[in-house]
Amino acid sequence: MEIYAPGGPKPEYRVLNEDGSVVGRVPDLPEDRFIDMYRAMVLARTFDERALNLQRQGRIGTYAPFSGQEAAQIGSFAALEKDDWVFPSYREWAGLIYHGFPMDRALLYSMGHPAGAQAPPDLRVFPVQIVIASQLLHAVGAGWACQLRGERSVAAAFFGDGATSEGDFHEALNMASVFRVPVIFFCQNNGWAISVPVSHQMRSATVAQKAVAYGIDGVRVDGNDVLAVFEVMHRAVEQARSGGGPMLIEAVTYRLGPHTTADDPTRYRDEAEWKQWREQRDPIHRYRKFLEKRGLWDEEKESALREESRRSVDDAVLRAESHPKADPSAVFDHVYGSIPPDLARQKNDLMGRTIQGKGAGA
Amino acid sequence: MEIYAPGGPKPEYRVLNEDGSVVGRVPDLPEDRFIDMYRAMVLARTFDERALNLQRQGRIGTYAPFSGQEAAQIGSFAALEKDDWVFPSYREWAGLIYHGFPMDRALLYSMGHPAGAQAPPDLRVFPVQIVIASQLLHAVGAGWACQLRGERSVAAAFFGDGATSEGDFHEALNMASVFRVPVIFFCQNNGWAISVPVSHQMRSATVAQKAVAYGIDGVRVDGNDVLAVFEVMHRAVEQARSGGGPMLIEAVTYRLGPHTTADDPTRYRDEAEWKQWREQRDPIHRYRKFLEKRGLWDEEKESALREESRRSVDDAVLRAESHPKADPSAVFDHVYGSIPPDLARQKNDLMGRTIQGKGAGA
Amino acid sequence: MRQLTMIQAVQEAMRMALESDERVMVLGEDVGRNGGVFRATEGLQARFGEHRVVDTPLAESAIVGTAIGLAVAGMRPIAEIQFLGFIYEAMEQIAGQAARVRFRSSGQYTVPMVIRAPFGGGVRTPELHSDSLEALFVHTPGVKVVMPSNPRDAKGLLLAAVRDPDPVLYLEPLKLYRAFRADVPEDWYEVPIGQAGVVVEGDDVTLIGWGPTVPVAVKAAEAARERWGYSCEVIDLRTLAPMDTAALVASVEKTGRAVVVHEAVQTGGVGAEVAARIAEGAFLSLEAPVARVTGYDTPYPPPAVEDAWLPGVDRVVEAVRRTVTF
Amino acid sequence: MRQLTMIQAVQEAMRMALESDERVMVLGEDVGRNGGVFRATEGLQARFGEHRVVDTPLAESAIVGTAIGLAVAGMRPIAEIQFLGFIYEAMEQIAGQAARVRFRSSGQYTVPMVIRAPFGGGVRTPELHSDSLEALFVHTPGVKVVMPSNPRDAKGLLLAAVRDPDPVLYLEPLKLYRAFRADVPEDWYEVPIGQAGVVVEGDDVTLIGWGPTVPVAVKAAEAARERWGYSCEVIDLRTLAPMDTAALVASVEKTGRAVVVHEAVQTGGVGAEVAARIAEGAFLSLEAPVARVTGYDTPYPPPAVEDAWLPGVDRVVEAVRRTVTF
Ligand SMILES: Cc1ncc(C[n+]2csc(CCOP(=O)(O)OP(=O)(O)O)c2C)c(N)n1
Ligand SMILES: Cc1ncc(C[n+]2csc(CCOP(=O)(O)OP(=O)(O)O)c2C)c(N)n1
Ligand SMILES: [Mg+2]
Ligand SMILES: [Mg+2]
Repeated sequence: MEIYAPGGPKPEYRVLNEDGSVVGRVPDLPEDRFIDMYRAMVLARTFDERALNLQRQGRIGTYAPFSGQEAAQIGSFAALEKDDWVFPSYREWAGLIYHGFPMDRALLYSMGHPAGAQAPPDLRVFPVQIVIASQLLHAVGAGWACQLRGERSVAAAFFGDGATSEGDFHEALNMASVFRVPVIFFCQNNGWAISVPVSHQMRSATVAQKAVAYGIDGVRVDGNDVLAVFEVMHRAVEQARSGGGPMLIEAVTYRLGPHTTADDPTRYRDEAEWKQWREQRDPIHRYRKFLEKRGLWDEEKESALREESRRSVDDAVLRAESHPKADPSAVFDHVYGSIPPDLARQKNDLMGRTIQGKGAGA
Repeated sequence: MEIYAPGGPKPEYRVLNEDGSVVGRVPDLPEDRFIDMYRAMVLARTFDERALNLQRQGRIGTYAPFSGQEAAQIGSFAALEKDDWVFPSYREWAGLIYHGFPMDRALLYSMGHPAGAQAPPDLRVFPVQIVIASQLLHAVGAGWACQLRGERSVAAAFFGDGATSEGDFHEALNMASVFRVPVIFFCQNNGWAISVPVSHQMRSATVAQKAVAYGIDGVRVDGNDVLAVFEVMHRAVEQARSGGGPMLIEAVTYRLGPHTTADDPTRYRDEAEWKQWREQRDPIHRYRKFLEKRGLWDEEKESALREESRRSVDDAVLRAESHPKADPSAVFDHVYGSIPPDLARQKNDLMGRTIQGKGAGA
Repeated sequence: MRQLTMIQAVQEAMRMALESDERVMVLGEDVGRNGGVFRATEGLQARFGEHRVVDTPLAESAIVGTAIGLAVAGMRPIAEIQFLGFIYEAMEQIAGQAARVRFRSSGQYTVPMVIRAPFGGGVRTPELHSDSLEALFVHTPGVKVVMPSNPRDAKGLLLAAVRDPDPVLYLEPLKLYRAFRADVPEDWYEVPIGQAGVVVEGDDVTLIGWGPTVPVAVKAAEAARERWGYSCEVIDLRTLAPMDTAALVASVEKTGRAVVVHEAVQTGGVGAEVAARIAEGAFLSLEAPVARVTGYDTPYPPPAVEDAWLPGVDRVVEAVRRTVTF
Repeated sequence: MRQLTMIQAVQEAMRMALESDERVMVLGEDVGRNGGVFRATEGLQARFGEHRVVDTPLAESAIVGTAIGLAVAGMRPIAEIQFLGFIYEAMEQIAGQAARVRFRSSGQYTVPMVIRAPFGGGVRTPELHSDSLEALFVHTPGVKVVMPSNPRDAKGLLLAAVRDPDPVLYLEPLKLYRAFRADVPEDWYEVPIGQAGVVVEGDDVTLIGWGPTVPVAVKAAEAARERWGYSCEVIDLRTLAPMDTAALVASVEKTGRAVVVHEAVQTGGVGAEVAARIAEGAFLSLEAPVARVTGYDTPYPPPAVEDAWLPGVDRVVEAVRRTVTF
């Protein structure tokens, strides 16, 4: 009796080791791309820390920090083009900002402002998804549309380790594999789904091996190694673009912060584990060391960048906070293509009351 | 970069080849068990053919025939005990009848009679499931309950190749693997999900390899070889009973009839394919040859069995057709543990009208 | 004019939609090679190819979820759910996603998609093949819900749905698929979404039905006229969301009485919404409470007992009598 | 008597249920180690162990589907769906399965299970965390739906739900979790499922709410008394299915007027059912149409604009005024 038995995990693909020395093939990129990615990582971290502060000050609402996952996000987005479709989860701000999503809009999202869901018109970025794994199917559909319409674009779905347990994960991968859809399933395995560790989320040793169920390729990459992530994502994008169908990527990373600002990770997470990732596996530190060894980076550039990042984030905060207030009556305008009569009456009702200055609020 | 790549299919586990010669290890069973299984297969085929006839005569409603799948069903049920939990789909009558489900009730099911969903009280057989893949989760729950309550029983879920595309398949296997639930996922890959061939249902070469996604074992067995099926199922049941957790079994078989009596397979299925399975891979023929070679069976026994089977089925038809008519007002009694006042009023309304002899019917 | 059955009208509408716009595609279980389990897509794959008429894997959430992505990225998918009872599997993708894409993105992305699903009782189907679940979607802003009761509307509503900028749930009463033939124009025409139709004019009571209960209401109107000389107006709601409140109110302002008939279970059914709107809009005209004749509050029963459970002509006639003599 | 918040009452009820019956278990996302995202299950895993308070994978259909199997095979699961907005993922298992097991098997198998889910607006949550979806389940015979509006009922209804022989959806208004404390008896007591409660007695108008709108209705009653001297009766429906029609009718027979208040969107909401039942049962007493003050017919809006969208005290007071002066 021959058995399909799960083996142990395969090694993670790596280009750099923890201290930034090269242990694999460095992608063949112009210097400024290397530096761009680093700048994006530092800017993202600056943004993330600032957002946490804003939340503590009550200036924005619930926020899901991504610190620790910058390499996974920026490395993967670096392999996408502007007209590729992006279906992000709520934790993708680092990648999105690098891709061109304005930081002030990212803040508006956490301020509960409808404008926070809108990407600039030159991007094909879907509103961030709250419902775990739902966006994987949309990505399959969008990628399929590109294929049917003869477009070069591919679609990329971003999700976490917890998302792999949902039925929609399975249906999406199966559907994409059957129709050889140009879509990349990019999983950031950050070790946790809120309080549930990945070891309790699944019995399989890796997320990547789930690809076997769909007859497609799966790759496990060190998600804190931005070059390795770029390389793997690049390969998946090329395969998809050239008609080779979907691929599943597992970027092994770690969420250094809480799940969201409403979460207290000390309730479930081991301090030692956290410390190890924080101190020994920080993706920014690792990449900086690589750049320094290449002679592309130094302390001076670093402090200039930090200053510049702070200023960009300051600007974004200012822009977000001076954004026109959301108009409650506008919600009626985006339910249908044109507003039905009964809904128009409801809109009038609300407008009448808000104009009278009588807010509703229980 | 090491890739989790799907390989080609592994060979199906086999004990007998098509002409009944032994090509593997024959399970160590007393003679009468061997014969029992054969009797069950012939009885089941007789039942199935009769049911198709009854449907054509308008004596029963929609019916999903299983001919061709007797070995898969009887081989797998043979490895279960009476107090194991069984969660069948609508096509499991062969296995269920062998397990002790009365044939008249099986017919009542297709007559649209509520009694058709009830198993005898000494069995733990759930009503046959119409919603594809839903029952897999119930099996996980029941198996889990056995584990928690310290019972020896295991649970078995029966489903088709099409069911593997549903999200519930995935969620069930993941859940069962995480909690090491004593449950067996028994898939009859009969080549088709109504008109969709399995090659279009999934890109993976096998169903069995999907086990890899859950870190559990998967086995592909020749589903028309009753001894091979028994052996594989037996092994899975033993593993589950002894705390080793779930297993996925793919029994490769073929539906010789239409999907249901409402289906016309000539619209989508190749005559040659069908012919090959019918003429060269019939599970009953193969097993009979084996028994004959062992000296356990002959023509005389065969005709006695055929006669006896016909008579049992005749009896079942008679019992089903003389079963008391279903009482429409009884539907109100099984919505809740006790009938709420408004529902009782509705029941009275219906009873008032039916007693007056005024049926409703549009 | 040539006469078609409802299933033929549905098929013709899809054929014309596929012809008229290359962004249109049809996807679902068994819709291709097999032509659909009811033959609604008969011949379409042979004519338009495997890429435009697509047999999908058996996964309802995936069918709707990928159709959303297809629609967002420029296609006009017509997705089929084989039976409405299996739409539960796709609830998240419909109610959590399709319905909210426009809203969530403040109009940046839209989902011009049709979801077709047969349903309805009285045809001795297995479990979950007959359930009327329209109320779930009427309670879901962002999706439209339409339901034809005859071949002409079937074609016109489906063509309107295909051109609609929003997700439209198009529900097909399977009992009416081949129940009768009727005149169906050959050219492209649309029955506007959001408008009810007056099927029979009358003065004493308004009967309101949709899909499979429209013929029931019409027969009940005839019976009530024969037995007691009552003049019933019959309204075919046609679009359940957004609902044509004005048509309901106008009729009841004339008749002063209403009976609403649907196969779905009573509690929380669309009948309650209809009754509430009539009361809100025509309270002073109402001479009796709006009566509801519906499925009982149980799961859809097995075939052997379904006839007694369904809202039949007799029950409607009784309700008319009760309402007039209130 | 000691005073508890609603979340403490919920937690206490689960603790007592786990203590009293070893078949009871709690399962869901983050309910174990973390004690639930709202701390509803705080301390339970430490006390009862990993096998009775179980952190599951992130899969709602699996949570409900395995709970069905657990219940059928002798356990008494309390399953948590982290937010009601994610229950769409489990619709099939609830509406297609749990609700029908007893029916399908003519009583041979039953599903004594509780599904807990927080929901409700006004607390600035991300999308789909605030949606009120009770109507979907009120339209699903075979499940019961209860919703506490205060700590005392929270405990009593949950204990009743755990002992109930049927699947009970227990919906927790998250805005009320810590909104106030109230007396909660320490011992085991049950608030009967199926009975509404009169929170405030009055003569002129009946206000009907459930969960988060009960405090709104109470405040509106006070405001209406202060402003115009109206005497409002406030009914807390408590159980939405099966609904306590008798209590509604009795009150409206006295007051002649009713305003129903819920956060769910209006069309197809439970308010329509309440209005229809009142009209059917108390038509001759009604002096005005039953008014509905509800969420508007849009998806639940983003936090920045939700206050204007929610049915607040002012809107209820206006409706009372309109109803009395109709
Ligand atoms: C369908 C659904 N169920 C539950 C939740 C609540 N929830 C939000 S995030 C989360 C954990 C997600 O974990 P993972 O997929 O690993 O992503 P991460 O947050 O780690 O980036 C849960 C359970 C949700 N948003 N959607
Ligand atoms: C959720 C759901 N979707 C669709 C259907 C309609 N349907 C009934 S059987 C079937 C095909 C099932 O194929 P498979 O799982 O291979 O089982 P088989 O019929 O071959 O035994 C379909 C699509 C259903 N019953 N349930
Ligand atoms: Mg995670
Ligand atoms: Mg099959």
